[in-house]
Amino acid sequence: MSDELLVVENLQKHFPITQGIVFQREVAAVKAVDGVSFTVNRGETLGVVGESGCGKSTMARCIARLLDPTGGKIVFDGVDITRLSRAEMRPVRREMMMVFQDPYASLNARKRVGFIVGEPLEVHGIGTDAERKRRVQELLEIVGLNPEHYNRFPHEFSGGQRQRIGVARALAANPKLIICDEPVSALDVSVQAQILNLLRDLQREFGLTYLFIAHDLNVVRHISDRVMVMYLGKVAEVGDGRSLYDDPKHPYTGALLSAVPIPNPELGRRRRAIVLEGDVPNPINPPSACRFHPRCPRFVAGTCDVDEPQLRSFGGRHQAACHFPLERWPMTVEEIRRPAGSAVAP
Amino acid sequence: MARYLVRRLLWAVFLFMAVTVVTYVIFFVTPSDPARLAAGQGASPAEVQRVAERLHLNDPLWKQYGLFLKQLVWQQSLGESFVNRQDVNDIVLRAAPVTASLVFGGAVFWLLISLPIGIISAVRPRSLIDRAAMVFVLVGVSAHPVWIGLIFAYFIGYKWGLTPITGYCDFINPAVGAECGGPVQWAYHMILPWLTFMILFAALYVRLIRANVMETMNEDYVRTARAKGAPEGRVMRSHILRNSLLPVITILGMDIGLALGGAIFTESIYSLPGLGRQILVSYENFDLPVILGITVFSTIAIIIFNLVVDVVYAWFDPRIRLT
Amino acid sequence: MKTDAQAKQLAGAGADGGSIVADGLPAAAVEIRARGYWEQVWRRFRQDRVAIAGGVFIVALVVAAFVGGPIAARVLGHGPNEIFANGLDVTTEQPVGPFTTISTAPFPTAPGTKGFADTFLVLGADGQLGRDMFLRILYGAQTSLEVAVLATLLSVSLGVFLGLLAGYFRGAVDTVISRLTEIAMAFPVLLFIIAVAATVGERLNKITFGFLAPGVFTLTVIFALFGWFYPARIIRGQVLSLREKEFIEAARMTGAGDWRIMRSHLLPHLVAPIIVYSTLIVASNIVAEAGLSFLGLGIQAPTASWGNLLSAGPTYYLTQPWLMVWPGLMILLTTLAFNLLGDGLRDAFDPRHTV
Amino acid sequence: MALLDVRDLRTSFKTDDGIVQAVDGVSFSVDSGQTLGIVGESGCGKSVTSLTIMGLNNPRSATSSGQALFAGEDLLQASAHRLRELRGSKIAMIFQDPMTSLNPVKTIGWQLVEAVLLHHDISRKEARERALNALVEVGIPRPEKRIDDYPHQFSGGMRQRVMIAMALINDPALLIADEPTTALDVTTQAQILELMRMLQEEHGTAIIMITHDLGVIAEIADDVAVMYAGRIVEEAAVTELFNTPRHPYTWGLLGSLPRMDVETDHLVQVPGQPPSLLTPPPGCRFHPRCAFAMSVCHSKAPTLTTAPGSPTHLDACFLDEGAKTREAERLLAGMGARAS
Amino acid sequence: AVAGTAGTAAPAKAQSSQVTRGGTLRVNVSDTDYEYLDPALAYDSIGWATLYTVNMQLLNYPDKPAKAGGNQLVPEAATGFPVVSKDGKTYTFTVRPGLKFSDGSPITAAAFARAIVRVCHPDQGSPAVAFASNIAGCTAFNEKKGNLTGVRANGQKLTVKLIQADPTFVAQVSMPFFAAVKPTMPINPKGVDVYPSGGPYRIVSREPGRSVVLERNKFYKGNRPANPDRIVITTNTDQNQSLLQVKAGQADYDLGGIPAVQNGPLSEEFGVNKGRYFVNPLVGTGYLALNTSRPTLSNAKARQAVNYAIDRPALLRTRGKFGGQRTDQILPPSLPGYVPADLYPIKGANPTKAKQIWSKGGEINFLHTTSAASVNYAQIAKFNLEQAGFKVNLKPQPFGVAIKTMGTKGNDIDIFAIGWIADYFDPFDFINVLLDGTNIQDTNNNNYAYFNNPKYNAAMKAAAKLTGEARYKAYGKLDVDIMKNAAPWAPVFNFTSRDFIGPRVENFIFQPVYGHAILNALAIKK
Ligand SMILES: Nc1ncnc2c1ncn2[C@@H]1O[C@H](COP(=O)(O)OP(=O)(O)OP(=O)(O)O)[C@@H](O)[C@H]1O
Ligand SMILES: Nc1ncnc2c1ncn2[C@@H]1O[C@H](COP(=O)(O)OP(=O)(O)OP(=O)(O)O)[C@@H](O)[C@H]1O
Ligand SMILES: [Mg+2]
Ligand SMILES: [Mg+2]
Repeated sequence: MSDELLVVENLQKHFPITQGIVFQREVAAVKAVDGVSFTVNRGETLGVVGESGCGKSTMARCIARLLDPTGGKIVFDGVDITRLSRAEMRPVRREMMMVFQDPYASLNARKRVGFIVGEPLEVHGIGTDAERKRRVQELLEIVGLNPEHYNRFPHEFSGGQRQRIGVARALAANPKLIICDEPVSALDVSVQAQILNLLRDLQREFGLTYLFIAHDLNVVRHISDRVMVMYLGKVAEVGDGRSLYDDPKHPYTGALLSAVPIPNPELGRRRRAIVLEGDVPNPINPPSACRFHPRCPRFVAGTCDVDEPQLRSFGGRHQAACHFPLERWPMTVEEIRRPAGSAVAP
Repeated sequence: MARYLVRRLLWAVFLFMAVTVVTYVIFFVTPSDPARLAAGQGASPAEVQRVAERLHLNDPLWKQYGLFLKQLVWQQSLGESFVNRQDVNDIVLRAAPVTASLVFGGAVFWLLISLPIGIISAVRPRSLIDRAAMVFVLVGVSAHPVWIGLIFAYFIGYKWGLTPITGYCDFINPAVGAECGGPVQWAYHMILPWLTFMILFAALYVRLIRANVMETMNEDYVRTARAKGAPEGRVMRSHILRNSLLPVITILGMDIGLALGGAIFTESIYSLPGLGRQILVSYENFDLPVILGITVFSTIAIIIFNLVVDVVYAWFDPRIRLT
Repeated sequence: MKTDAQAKQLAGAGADGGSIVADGLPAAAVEIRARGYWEQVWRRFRQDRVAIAGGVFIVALVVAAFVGGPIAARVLGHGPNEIFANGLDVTTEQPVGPFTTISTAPFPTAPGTKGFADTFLVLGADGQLGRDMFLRILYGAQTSLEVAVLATLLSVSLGVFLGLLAGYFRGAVDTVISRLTEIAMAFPVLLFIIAVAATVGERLNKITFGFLAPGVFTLTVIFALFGWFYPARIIRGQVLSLREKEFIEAARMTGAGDWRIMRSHLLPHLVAPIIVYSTLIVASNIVAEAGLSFLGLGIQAPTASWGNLLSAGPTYYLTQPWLMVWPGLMILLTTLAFNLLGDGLRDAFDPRHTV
Repeated sequence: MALLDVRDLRTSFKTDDGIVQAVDGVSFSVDSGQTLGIVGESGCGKSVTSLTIMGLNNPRSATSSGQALFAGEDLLQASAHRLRELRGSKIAMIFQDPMTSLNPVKTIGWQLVEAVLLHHDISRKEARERALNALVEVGIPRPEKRIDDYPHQFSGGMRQRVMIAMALINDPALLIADEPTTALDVTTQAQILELMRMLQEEHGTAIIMITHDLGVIAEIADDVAVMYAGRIVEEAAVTELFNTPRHPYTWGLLGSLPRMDVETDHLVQVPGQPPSLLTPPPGCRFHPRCAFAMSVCHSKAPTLTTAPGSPTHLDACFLDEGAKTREAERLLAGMGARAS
Repeated sequence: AVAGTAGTAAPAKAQSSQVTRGGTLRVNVSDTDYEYLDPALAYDSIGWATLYTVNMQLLNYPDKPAKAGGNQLVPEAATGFPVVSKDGKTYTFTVRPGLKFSDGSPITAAAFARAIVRVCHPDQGSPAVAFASNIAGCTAFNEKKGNLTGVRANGQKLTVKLIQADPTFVAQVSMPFFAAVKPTMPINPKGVDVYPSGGPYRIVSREPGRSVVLERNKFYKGNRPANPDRIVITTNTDQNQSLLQVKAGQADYDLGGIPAVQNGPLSEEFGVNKGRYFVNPLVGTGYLALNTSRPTLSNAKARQAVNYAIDRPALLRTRGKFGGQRTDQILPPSLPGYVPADLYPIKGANPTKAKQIWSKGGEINFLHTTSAASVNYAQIAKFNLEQAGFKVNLKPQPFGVAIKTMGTKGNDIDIFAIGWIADYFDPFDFINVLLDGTNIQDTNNNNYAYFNNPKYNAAMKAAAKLTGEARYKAYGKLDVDIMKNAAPWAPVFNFTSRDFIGPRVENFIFQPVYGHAILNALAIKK
């Protein structure tokens, strides 16, 4: 049994934009995910960050096969699931669950908690009715709810409690991988802390593997072993939490880090490294070569807009896709704007 | 936009074919005797036979349909009535303005009444005014058009003599020697039909407007407008109404498209020589060409109005692009 | 003591990693005692007196029609389809007015009428056949309600099914169903009804399943055939937005199939719009039945329906307006009741409308 | 004298379920050129507070009392007409969701011009000129082109810039920003915060910044008020609040925040959920979730009192001075110990 | 036997010479429209009612009530009745000189020749070919196999040659189909709506589906009345509303009739034939066609039983007051040859007698049309027949469908409720047209009883050849004979026309043959 639970190679997802009168032709595509490769090891948490619209959710839904990938390969637990049919996917679904962003929308408001949490068991035909009920109550207890809540409806719970129900559902069939798509971004700080702690404890107890998506760098840092930064459907940088946060190589990562407000007035107001201009470009027409180049403070004409940078290693598992990686962190504004070795294309 | 129009047009052609073929098939399934009707009750069997031949009634179904299409495409002609040999084009074109008068005038009426009621109801939900208005309008929609028509004609037209009881006057170009004509007489004769039409539709629109306005009132940009210091009237006019009327446009277009196919009851009660009245007469006589003609017309009306709705919608709502 | 322990947990920032999950949350503080969805709906609905009145009226009507009708016939001693020669006034040959006692003799002018019994017409006679208007109204209620309710059931089921398919699968299925909708809208309905009446109508009319009035089945089928697309549109719209909700994705994630998702996850959310829509469409079906009767295509004689009673009325409207008033009023009140009920339900189901 | 002086503000809503006391005796003040941050969890009454000041609550369900003195004039007593005059010209507001706060069927130019014309008797052309300037000021590229665009043609960040332009177009003395960056990406948030800071420097506008993100507070606020369940539990200058937090709830807020500069295994967990304002707990509203709750907390509501030695630092807690400093230090130490 | 006298026409208010000329007469035509105004095509009662005021014919019925000879042909354009050759095959008409069309051009024999040509012309598609088929060459011409040889116009002389002698020819040639038209009037299968005419009025305009406007023909020199200056006819009105209009004086008369049930109240309010409300008999019979080809009714006894079983007064009452006169005979009383006979009970049903005659009962499919009156009519018939031991299935069908169903040989209908109104004033039009079994074809029959009795077939053919009194006598006998012994019908009633005029008008004269008010005689009161 290999260490790698999930291997994603060159994953692509393009949403076609069609046009045509009788026959629909594809005239363009939203390149939501455009060649993402990474691996997740058993028992680890891979955090994924990036600005809104950079393809995090799309990637997650491709991996979960809620969407059919356009290209690339997804190997889960040694099985290539990229092209499995619905029926073939079924057994895989037991192993891979998802926790969603919106604790309100992700629970069916017309169904009782027992049904919601027990659904994976029912769908996969695990256990008898009575066993299932017992299991659900057990799960409720595990996520810190009262087993008596079995017969309640979701709206009788607060956001945090609902998210616990969502977690219980994900746990029900004893999965190996849980994909969390922004599981705490809709929650208040105090409740967010409860859920983050819960996820951590569960991981420890059951040896779970997480693919954890968030746009809050603080949260990702807190929960992840490794962190992947995405930009416009591509991986910009990936590495162990500490090395990535303490020594970012990609200017985009640097920009993200410097944009995060720090709850410390003295510290926060001093540090002002990179403020990005403009918004994330349209993924229908992504910029050529390095997709970050129009916003990049270290942009070098003739290189960044011509050559697409590949991921390269910066020691250990730290990789970044940049022609002119940052030399150190934090750095001054002047340093940022003057990429060293601009002549030396790697 | 051009692409969009082409697509709509292709669909229209398909819809047209589907509807006319269905009409033909139904017509053939029905054991009617148009030749006999055309020849007259006293006609001899031989004469009926001759009429049937002249009208191609003995040809197989596909051949008759082919003839119909050929005529339509090459001569832009819908053929002639079995019963009185009138050009169906003429029949439809003569009746259409009457129905249009009824529908568009009615639409103005029903919007005029449902807009204020709908808005007041939305601004003061469950108030006395809201309740009273709703019940009043619901009474209207719950009653049958014939019933309303008769009661209006009896009281307003006959008892109080405020309006003509029935009849129609041309807006322009009244027939030679016609009793009346011109815009004033036209409107005067249309008052009761419009009122009836208004009652039939007002309830739906009051409801629609009320719901939409209530929904729009809670929108963030309405709060933004208030935060800018805009007075209530302005907020209602510039921010709430425009947005809440968008869905109304869709329904309005659909209703107008459908109603243009003929408002059978209202036209019958008030003797309006429109499409609805005409189609009733044609149904009674199994006058296939006229039935087809009106069906084609109303199909086109529905298609056109759906198109108009889309275009108007796109014009009203910058978020929509027609593709 | 307790304070200390918890303080540690609060301030200790997980130093001991104690199982936070295990000791859970202080339940009393957390539990939000929210009301059930249906309970809330009922609470809101209960406050709406007008809607309640509508509901009560409908229940009363059903009882009057299905229980009261036969009882009244028994008490009065004649049925709703019995023809009375004396139901017509001798001189004007117009139906007699309300509260008239007439002889059951077969010839109004023939000698020897004395030998026959008298019978009482509560609301007078219904028309040139001199039948009992009161009983016909009661029995007509049965027919009209049967048509309206069954047609609603059928068209709404069909519409919900197709709308669900269109909204859920989108793409080709949706296109096909949308096109069907447009064809159905442009369809020459009247011609179709005439054709049906002339061909299979008679056979259809005979289908009663042992309890329906003759002709009810035909109208039900016709109304369903041309009524499904309104609910289908509504449901499709709802499903289109529902299917994007995360809980559908969550269900798919658990491995649930399409049918399971449609049945267990989408359908429960459609209950409210379906109920609301159904009450409203019942009203319009009652009016539609009356409309067809005006064209001679409604329920066939001698079966009474409000539609055919109403359509017979206008010829008397100058002299015996009540012949038009009774059925017209019943239709009006009933559709009004259904509409009010529907409106009330809509408000009750839509929490945004709480003040 | 403070520009805005809010005294004992209370707002309640009539609902089907009973009376919701959304704001329950809130007092604070803000000076020109200063930024007051109001922080608290969802539903604690931040938005209601600001809407009450603006007079934008639905008059048919909301009742308010107290005072909101704006340049000495009580906004709660002002006529509707007077309020309209002030709104948008002297006091402006921006809202959380830039996606829905602009009218989708009007061009942004129209909406900006409307804002000007509502308060100034000038020509449409001049108003448009001003609108253009405002767009330039908030950093919209190619404003002459974009002014005739519709909101949906803008990204979220750009829309929020438009909202700011609209708020500042009449040069208000006070800007109330209700979570202006919550819906935005961090990078865009940084841009917007930067922009607000810049504009404040230029115009000397007073800002009330409402947020639930302590990070944002730390970045931009001069003073902070921490709200919990309709009440202010702590009020202080920003550095004081972060250095010597005095209320257990503030501790919870600070401790439960995952921070990338501090590595922790477990976050501090404030158990439970914020209370329902329909039936708030008696006494101190935080007591059911408070690790330090004493019996007095169950029955008696603490009032805001100044901290010894720091007259501008107020908090509402019965804990004794020693416990407050001790626990605060422990918390900060716990976080600081792991700071890399 | 004809029961009841209420409906028979009392002499109309003496046609006084004091009536005013002038004004506009406003006529409604409820629930229908003109099919054609072209004389070669118009073949419905409202068309004829209108053409009556517009056209000039060789012979015509005068503008008088029946009693005053309104049902007797008199020469109009012709100087007198035609001269008939010995063999009865050649008719010569002389047209009066000095007659003019409404455009001032003269009316000569050519005008009438043109009318016949138009009727026979293959491209005109006239329904009247059947009435002209006896004219030499007409059929051949119509089938494009020859020329119309039988018609010659020479100045004022019109000669018509027939294939065989036909006593009804004069009656047929007096139908509006053969009215004078300009010799230049085109052949047009769609019909010409506005054309110069020779009668008291001319057509000014027609808006199909809406209106027809007539104006007085200033070139008309005849003595027929032409009281209103113009006549504005609105078609497709609603009967109920139209009645309101007539009551209120917004309209003067409704050619489309009045709602059946309003006759009682109207007669009560205005009296019968007293100035506003009129009842007059029509030349028509409402009957139940008893399908002799079907097992149940193949036995004459069963058909007689039906005649005993039905309750004629009750059936009649569904048509409202004065809806008709009960009858048990085929021929209407107003037709020459009619002999009253007491065959079956007409005062009410006699189910006992019916069962006596025919005790086997049987299942009856009863076809009727879907109009409200028909439905009621069928309800009563069903009740009656069931009293007499039959089992009845009602089959309502729209009129167009019903006549197709019934006109097809071998259909499964036993009884068809229908009526017949004469095209021209001769018993032939009832007996031979409706009951001659030798005419039965596969489809399009109007012998709905499928009555095919060789004895009667021969008798009918023989009667048709007779003329004068002998002819009428033969038909009268045949009528009684058929009904008494074979009973292929159950005659129910003879139609009446019930008319109501507005308060503005007077001088109502009923045209007994065409069955409507004479529009040109109606006068607007001062
Ligand atoms: N079904 C779809 N059809 C077309 N485009 C889509 C679809 N789903 C997503 N996209 C586009 O793909 C891009 C990536 O979307 P995605 O939801 O994966 O972003 P994200 O990183 O999850 O953003 P967020 O943080 O807002 O959740 C976006 O530009 C989005 O508009
Ligand atoms: N119109 C209203 N009717 C009834 N209750 C209301 C109304 N508006 C707000 N509330 C209640 O008042 C309380 C405070 O709401 P408010 O919007 O001020 O919270 P907030 O602090 O702004 O939260 P968030 O961070 O989610 O915006 C909430 O419990 C809310 O439910
Ligand atoms: Mg996402
Ligand atoms: Mg808020």
